Amino acid sequence: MAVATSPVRKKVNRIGLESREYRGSKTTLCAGCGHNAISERIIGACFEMGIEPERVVKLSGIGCSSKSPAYFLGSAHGFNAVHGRMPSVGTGAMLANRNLVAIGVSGDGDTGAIGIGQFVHLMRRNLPIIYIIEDNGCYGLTKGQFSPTADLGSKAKTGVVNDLPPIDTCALAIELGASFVARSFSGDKKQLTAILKAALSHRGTAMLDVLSPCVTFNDHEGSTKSYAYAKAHDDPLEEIDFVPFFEDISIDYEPGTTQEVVMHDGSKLYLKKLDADYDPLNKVQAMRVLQETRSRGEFATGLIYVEPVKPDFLDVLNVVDEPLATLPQERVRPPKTVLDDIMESLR
Amino acid sequence: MAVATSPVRKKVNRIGLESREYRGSKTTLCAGCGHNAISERIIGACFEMGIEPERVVKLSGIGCSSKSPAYFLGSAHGFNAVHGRMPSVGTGAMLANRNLVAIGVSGDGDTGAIGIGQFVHLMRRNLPIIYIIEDNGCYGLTKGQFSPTADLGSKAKTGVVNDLPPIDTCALAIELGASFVARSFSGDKKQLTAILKAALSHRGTAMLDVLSPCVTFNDHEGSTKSYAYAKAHDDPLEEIDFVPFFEDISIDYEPGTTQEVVMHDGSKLYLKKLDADYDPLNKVQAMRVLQETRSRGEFATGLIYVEPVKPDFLDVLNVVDEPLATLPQERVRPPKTVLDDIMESLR
Amino acid sequence: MAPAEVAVQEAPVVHGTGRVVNDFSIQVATVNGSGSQTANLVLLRSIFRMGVPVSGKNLFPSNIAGLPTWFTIRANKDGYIARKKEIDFLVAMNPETAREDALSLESGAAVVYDEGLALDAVRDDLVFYPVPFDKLIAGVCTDVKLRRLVRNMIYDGVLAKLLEIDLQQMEYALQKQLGSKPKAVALNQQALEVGFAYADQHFEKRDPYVIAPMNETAGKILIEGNAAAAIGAMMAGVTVVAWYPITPSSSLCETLIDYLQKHRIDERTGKATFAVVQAEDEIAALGMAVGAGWAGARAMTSTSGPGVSLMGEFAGLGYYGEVPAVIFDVQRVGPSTGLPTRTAQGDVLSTAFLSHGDTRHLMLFPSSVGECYSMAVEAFDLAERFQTPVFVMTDLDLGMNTWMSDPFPYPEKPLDRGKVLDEETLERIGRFGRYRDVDGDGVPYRSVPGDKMPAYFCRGSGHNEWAQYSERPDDYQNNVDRLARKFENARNWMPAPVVEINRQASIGIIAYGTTHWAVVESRDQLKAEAELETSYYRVCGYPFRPALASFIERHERVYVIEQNRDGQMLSLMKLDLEPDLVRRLRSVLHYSGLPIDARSITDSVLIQEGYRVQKTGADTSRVPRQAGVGGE
Amino acid sequence: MAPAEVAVQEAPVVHGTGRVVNDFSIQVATVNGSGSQTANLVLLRSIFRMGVPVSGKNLFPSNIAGLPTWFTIRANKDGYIARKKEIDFLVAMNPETAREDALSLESGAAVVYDEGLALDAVRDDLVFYPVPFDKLIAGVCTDVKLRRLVRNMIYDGVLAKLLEIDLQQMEYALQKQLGSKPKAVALNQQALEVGFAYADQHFEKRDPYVIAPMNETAGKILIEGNAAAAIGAMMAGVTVVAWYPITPSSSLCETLIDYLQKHRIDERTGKATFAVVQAEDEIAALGMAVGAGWAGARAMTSTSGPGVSLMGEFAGLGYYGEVPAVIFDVQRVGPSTGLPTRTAQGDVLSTAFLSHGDTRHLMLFPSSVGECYSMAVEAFDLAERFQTPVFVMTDLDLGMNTWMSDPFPYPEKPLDRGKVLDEETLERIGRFGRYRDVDGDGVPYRSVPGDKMPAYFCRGSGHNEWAQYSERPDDYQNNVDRLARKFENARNWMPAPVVEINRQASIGIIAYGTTHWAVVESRDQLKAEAELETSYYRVCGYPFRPALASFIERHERVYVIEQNRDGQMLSLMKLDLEPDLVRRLRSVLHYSGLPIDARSITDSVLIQEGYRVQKTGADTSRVPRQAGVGGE
Ligand SMILES: Cc1ncc(C[n+]2csc(CCOP(=O)(O)OP(=O)(O)O)c2C)c(N)n1
Ligand SMILES: Cc1ncc(C[n+]2csc(CCOP(=O)(O)OP(=O)(O)O)c2C)c(N)n1
Ligand code: SF4
Ligand code: SF4
Ligand SMILES: [Mg+2]
Ligand SMILES: [Mg+2]
Repeated sequence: MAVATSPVRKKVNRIGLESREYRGSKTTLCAGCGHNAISERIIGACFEMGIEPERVVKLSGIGCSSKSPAYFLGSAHGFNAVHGRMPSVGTGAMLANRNLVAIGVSGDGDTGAIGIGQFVHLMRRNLPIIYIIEDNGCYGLTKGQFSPTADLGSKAKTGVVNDLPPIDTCALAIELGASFVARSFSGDKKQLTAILKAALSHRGTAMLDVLSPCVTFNDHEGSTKSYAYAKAHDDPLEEIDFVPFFEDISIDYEPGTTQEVVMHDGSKLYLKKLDADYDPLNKVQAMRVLQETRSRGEFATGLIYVEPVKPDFLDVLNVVDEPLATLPQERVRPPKTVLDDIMESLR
Repeated sequence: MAVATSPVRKKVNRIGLESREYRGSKTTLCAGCGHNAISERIIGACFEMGIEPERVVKLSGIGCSSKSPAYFLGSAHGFNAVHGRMPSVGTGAMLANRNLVAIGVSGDGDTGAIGIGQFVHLMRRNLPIIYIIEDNGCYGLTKGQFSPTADLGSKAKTGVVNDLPPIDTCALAIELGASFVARSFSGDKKQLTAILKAALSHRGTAMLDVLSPCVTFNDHEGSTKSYAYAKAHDDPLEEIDFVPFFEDISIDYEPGTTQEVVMHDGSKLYLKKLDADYDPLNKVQAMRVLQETRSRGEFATGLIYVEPVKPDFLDVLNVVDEPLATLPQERVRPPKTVLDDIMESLR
Repeated sequence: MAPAEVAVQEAPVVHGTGRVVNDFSIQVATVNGSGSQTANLVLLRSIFRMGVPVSGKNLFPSNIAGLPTWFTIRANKDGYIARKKEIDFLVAMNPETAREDALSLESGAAVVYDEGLALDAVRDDLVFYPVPFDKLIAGVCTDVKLRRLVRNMIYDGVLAKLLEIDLQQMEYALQKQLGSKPKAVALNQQALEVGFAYADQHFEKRDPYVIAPMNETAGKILIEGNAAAAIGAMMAGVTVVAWYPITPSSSLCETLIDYLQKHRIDERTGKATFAVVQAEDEIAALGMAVGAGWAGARAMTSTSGPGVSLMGEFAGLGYYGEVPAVIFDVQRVGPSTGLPTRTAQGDVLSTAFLSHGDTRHLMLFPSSVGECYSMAVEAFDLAERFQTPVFVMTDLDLGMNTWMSDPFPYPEKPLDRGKVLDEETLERIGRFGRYRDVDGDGVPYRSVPGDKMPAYFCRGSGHNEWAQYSERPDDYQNNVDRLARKFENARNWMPAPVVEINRQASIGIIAYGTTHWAVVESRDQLKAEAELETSYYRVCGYPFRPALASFIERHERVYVIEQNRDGQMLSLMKLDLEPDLVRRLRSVLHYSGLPIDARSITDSVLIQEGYRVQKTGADTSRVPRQAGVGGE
Repeated sequence: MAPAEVAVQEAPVVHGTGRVVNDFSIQVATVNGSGSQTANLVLLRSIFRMGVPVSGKNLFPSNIAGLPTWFTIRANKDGYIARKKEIDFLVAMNPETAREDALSLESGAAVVYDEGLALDAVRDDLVFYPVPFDKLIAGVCTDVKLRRLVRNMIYDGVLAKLLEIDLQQMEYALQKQLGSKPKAVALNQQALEVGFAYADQHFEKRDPYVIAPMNETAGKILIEGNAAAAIGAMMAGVTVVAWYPITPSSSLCETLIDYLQKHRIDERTGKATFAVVQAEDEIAALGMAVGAGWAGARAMTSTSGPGVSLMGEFAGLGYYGEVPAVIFDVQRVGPSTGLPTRTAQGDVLSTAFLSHGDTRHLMLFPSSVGECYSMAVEAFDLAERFQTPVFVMTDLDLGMNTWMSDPFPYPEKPLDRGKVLDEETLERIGRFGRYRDVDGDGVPYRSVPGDKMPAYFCRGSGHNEWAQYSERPDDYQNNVDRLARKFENARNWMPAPVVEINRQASIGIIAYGTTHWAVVESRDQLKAEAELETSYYRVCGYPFRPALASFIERHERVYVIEQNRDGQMLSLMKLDLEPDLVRRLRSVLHYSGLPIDARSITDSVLIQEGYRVQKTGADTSRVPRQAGVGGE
């Protein structure tokens, strides 16, 4: 039987683009770095949502995480700013052109340390942006110092012990007024993609804290999460699947359940996926859930809080619908009569 | 009847100092400014507690509030640093000499805007310092622009409307790990003195948000708290005691009750004093109470949260008991043998 | 380091009639927060409206209320409107400083004062006009709270009478000032009349100072430099403004907000064709401007020294990432917090090199409110043309004081958005390389997010012509060499200097910014007092135009006059010029926080020229001894 | 702006024997994150232990793993340890760059490479030594994960054989490197032997390069500049360290933490006589140092360009409030994020004027690891003596590369805590005025919180001698004039320049920092190749010593050699020196991100002196074409 031969049709999305058109340059991050998995999820979510790449701006600070915007959506504009200051650059960009889709990528050091001031104020302004923290508890790019989200008591390769409690960026974001706050894990393809897609359709600040293992430096002996610690304190050690170095960790678990994730160094992360009937509209409950899971040493994952119709910063500023950047001269330079009137008033 | 004439004995405290020895220079702030009342309470509390002025360091950023350290404890050292950076200067000073008593004074602009990053990290470190925010919802010294604690919707003299919700520094401080968090009002002599005295005996960060009216600029027509607004929306207006311009507001109310305070511009503040049996040891409850009072448009006042025995930053760093600043050469320059050994190891 | 400030005494120019007409200065000494602003501006404007050149300078403390403040008006028929050291006519309203204020006057000066201060007991060589302010105001106004506010208008009335200022012009000025509040106008008008009447009935004119109508201000306006810059920014089509309050720059953005809200709301939709954000600090403010500039907006911020110091990192990113942004630096006295309410030109050198690693910046130096306006417009064009941050270096004296000016002309040129890539260009140049020097002028083409042109990745890290990340030595070197070329090319695009060549002069004078006004006067003094002819070169931009070298070449000695300790502009010249030319340069420096005056320049030049100059007191008499503890 | 980089080709010095002994460079090309550090350092140390002068320079990308990296060892019997452009002996381990690496070699060079790369197919004029690394390692080690880590040790073995390096010294070096991990030592030792044996059995020596024992390194140490500075800080008695990680400065504080934890724990109590804080950013880091310095600690921070740009505001506060603090600036390539893993001397000018409003800073310029140590000690003394921030300007080349040095001498002088008020002084001076110039040197006395001496209020706003807030012009001017005097006085306290006057020379050379090493070699080249005699002045501090002017005076032309685009040190000299002297100055600039080499200097000087120089390829061959998109 003869079959009609037609060129193999690649899968395209609703705006007719193939998935590869959402890719970026080849990553220069370590193999197995959680950040790479997140880039993949961003590519996937943008493809599935049919986002026009030329409407996207990718923004970041400085760090391994902040490099990743180069590794997705290669045909979108990007701005790799200075350390910790992505929020202000993103704010400026969105003011210039409110029709853009802003995807900001930061690290836990970039956001939690040098950048926490700008983080606070971006959240407060509810700027329309997807703000992703690729959270590995350390400064990857400068070789493994502790970041403000590092576990209390963990010990870095240099021997320094982290003696300060971690900052919970989700709790802060909610307290400060972000209208979409979620947490996920770089290896949870299903959940992270879903959250990203939701974030892409949210208007306002979507803050995503994505736990993302650093395979090279977040390998802290003596840490409460370390392999050695687990060996000494955990009975069912033999059941643990050792995740080989340099391989992506991927997980998939059900709403309402808790997942133990073994990191590359053998340390464990406990992820508690929010119940299917969890109501993310309730702020007080959201804060309580964060506190409770945290006190159990777990991370709540999922969409923790959302306020779907909060006016975003551009609405608040009552800016015209068109991009300010390209308004024609007639609309931005008042006519001579205006200047004359002003002059008259100064006589 | 002859009476023995002895010189009138001034009242002295437990270390033999008179109250006037806790005074500073003459204030250059506006008459009636809440900040002046706070200075008085600091003088009173230090006197009553018998603090040695020469052990105190007064620290501040920039603003009307930040000027006030010049107006109390004139014989103590002071450092009026740069805008928003009092926390780092205070941290350095305490590291240099852990025996000092640090009293930091900041404004809501100094802390909430430019200084929020350093605020976050100071709270997280639980540095032993009394951190007072003299909170007037505006930038006094630069003539009345909104600060991040300004009411949503209030309108400044320039006509600009504040379109962002206020930051709750108490909630932030608790979330971030400060071990003593309180709120009071500049005119509540009894409560503020009591809180200051408690703070002086606390070891760790004592964060005090003290509402402190700016008589000159926080006089916002159209504000939800303004006189005009109150007139239009509030029936028992005639009962309101109009507080004349340039006069201190002072109040005194019972635990568990709510006090309506009428500000100089006629705007109202609702203060809810925590119950006498309120338990400040419970963090979850503290956050809930803050949220609840806030949602009712009230400010909870009193000692909101305390963790009495949390190790402070100096403990965490395991620093010697003596001031590092004055350790003799023998203790800070290792002997020749140490250098020789190091050299040997590098051959 | 700095020449000591010496000064011969300027004798008041008494005319044949025994009258000094349109050539004296008035100082009003009050307490800040006491509401004298209206009275002072009404006084200023009424003299202005009489056609007499004036300037008004406010010397105020860095707090909000309760400390001494002085407002000085200089009226001068020859158009000299720089600060003058001597006060001819004092209005002493502040009990705390009245004695000192009176003591610092020259013999023969006049003083209007509150009766109760009994200044006539302090010395007897002044002309005294005691006024019972409290008694007079009680008659005007019953509300005690309001009295405080209109009390000052009484001295305007007194002065109107004594100085022969047209009362109608005062009323006009009052109307202008308070027009929107008819009740306030009425009350103040009454106070004015009461003062006039009192002077009329009680005083015999015993001082020589009078204002007589002239025709030197017709058509002119009165405005502060910050407001002028704001109008300029609006006319430049600014779309994104991010700022953080700081004295003396706050009023620039605050006025701008006002104007934008009036004139830049889309009529059809009621929406704004601009976005203004009060940022959380100066780092964020410049970050927002850079983000907006990158995304195609005309973006700006405005600040003063401490803010500039915080902006270093973003300024470097703007330079290296090639992002347009306009930064107004309204300079105040440093170092550090310094004297926040005093004026200086002290940020010139550090701004030129703001940020590590071979960074350089373009700077503009307005001298007048007119140039605050025109250079604001120009700054946005230059920022986009050269794709780099542009600093407009004004100062407190210009920004916050009130100056006369010709009305500002409507911009002739359309907005210059620089080399923004479009389809035509793309076709012409072939492949788009964001950092390719296609035209040989060091300025590459840029695309803008959302414009459908090829995208690129902007970064502060090393990159090649194609905007790809690169650590290659040749890529790095090519790129920074191009940046140096671009900077070099900008030279000829900077606003042209204002040059006045005097063929008889072997001496040249170089100045910039507000120093200009004292120079104008000083050059006349030099000529009048010592027959010293001078040429004049006013720097308007950095990098310098080539004309600078030719100017210096024409003169044996050239005085660079500026308001900082370290001779900062002279330093920039040393870096640029041939040693032969540098040898001709000398410094005249003034850095007390007060605006520079002609006398200081003249004396310094004369001394350096070998003249003997009679020394007078230091320039500090007008500032409180009791400068208390406190401060910003 | 910069002279084009030209170079005559350096012919390998082949001795009569056909052997090039102790005069060549080895380059190991790997991938970062692949664990070649141990092998490279063992190679370096074993040559060093044979008494031959060496240096090791790591050229690495700004990411963590997976990109090309080159480690270059230069062995030189004459002690020239600057970077040399040409590679004589290549170890090609990186498949991605191997072809390019091989192509960039000069004819006759040798290459050890992984068999599979088949480099002998690329060209035929090299000496090829193919090694079957995978096969060899399989014999050593069964654990696949471990193989990756010890694989590199094989090339050390091969080189030991080919270059005649003493295997025992290699074993010693290995022990030194991994002493604490006996299992690792054993495994690596095996790999070493396997490599040696393979070469022994399979290779016939066909290149001229060999290492022969000498006696030039006896007693010396090998160390990185950052570690040396850390030891200096510890010996200076540092008590408060606040820092924020940034390449290339992080290892300074990290090493310091190590040393402090070992040597500065109180024996009796087990507590620390120091406090180290990883701050939230550089602003906070300097803020903490300033707060600690004010409160009497010896306080420091360490950073690189972007951090310095953020520190402007606090640097100005330190200057004006007169607070001691030590800042190490380990310079990298700017502007902005620039090339974070490349070296430069690009922060000199902006640091001198860091912060607005007439601020100035003291700077020290170490050239060697020995000076990193000694100047670290000195910096703390100077900071306290002059009560001001002191910047120690090192760079990536010095800070992160491994250098030979004489062992560091124990400090002779006790700590100089400067003018700290005590009872005796108080009695002598009468009333304490924090900013009074009691001794006429511009340096006032200070008290310290908790010391029971009279307190004062420190502030960045205007103040008088008594540390009271003041806006008075005379107070302001007196104070900043004193600051200028203090700065002027510091001149003679700055570390003395190292000067070598050559009576036959009409040409002088000025350099500073790491540029020194290439200058030493270049001066010999100039003499050897063109009979050009030179004198040499090495700047060690800013402000400059008066000796600088006399040095320039002695010479007709003086070349200022530095590693930045804009001639920053030369610029500072222009500001300081008489135009007559400035005229003699010329620039030699190198700013590719690679450490400067002698050839570049020699050629540039020769060209400027009018010689004709044969041009060679640009200095970029050793850097990847495929520099990808990414980057810090
Ligand atoms: C102003 C400034 N300070 C410091 C640095 C050095 N630096 C680069 S990345 C980084 C930390 C990155 O940590 P994080 O944001 O957590 O990213 P990660 O590498 O872990 O993904 C630091 C401190 C810098 N580039 N700029
Ligand atoms: C870096 C810097 N930016 C801005 C300023 C100007 N400034 C001085 S005080 C102040 C705000 C003060 O507000 P707040 O802290 O609330 O104090 P308040 O005067 O209200 O007591 C500002 C913006 C400054 N001094 N330094
Ligand atoms: S160092 Fe860590 S964070 Fe950076 S790329 Fe490697 S794995 Fe990722
Ligand atoms: S302006 Fe406001 S905050 Fe400042 S002193 Fe006056 S009342 Fe107080
Ligand atoms: Mg991280
Ligand atoms: Mg305030």
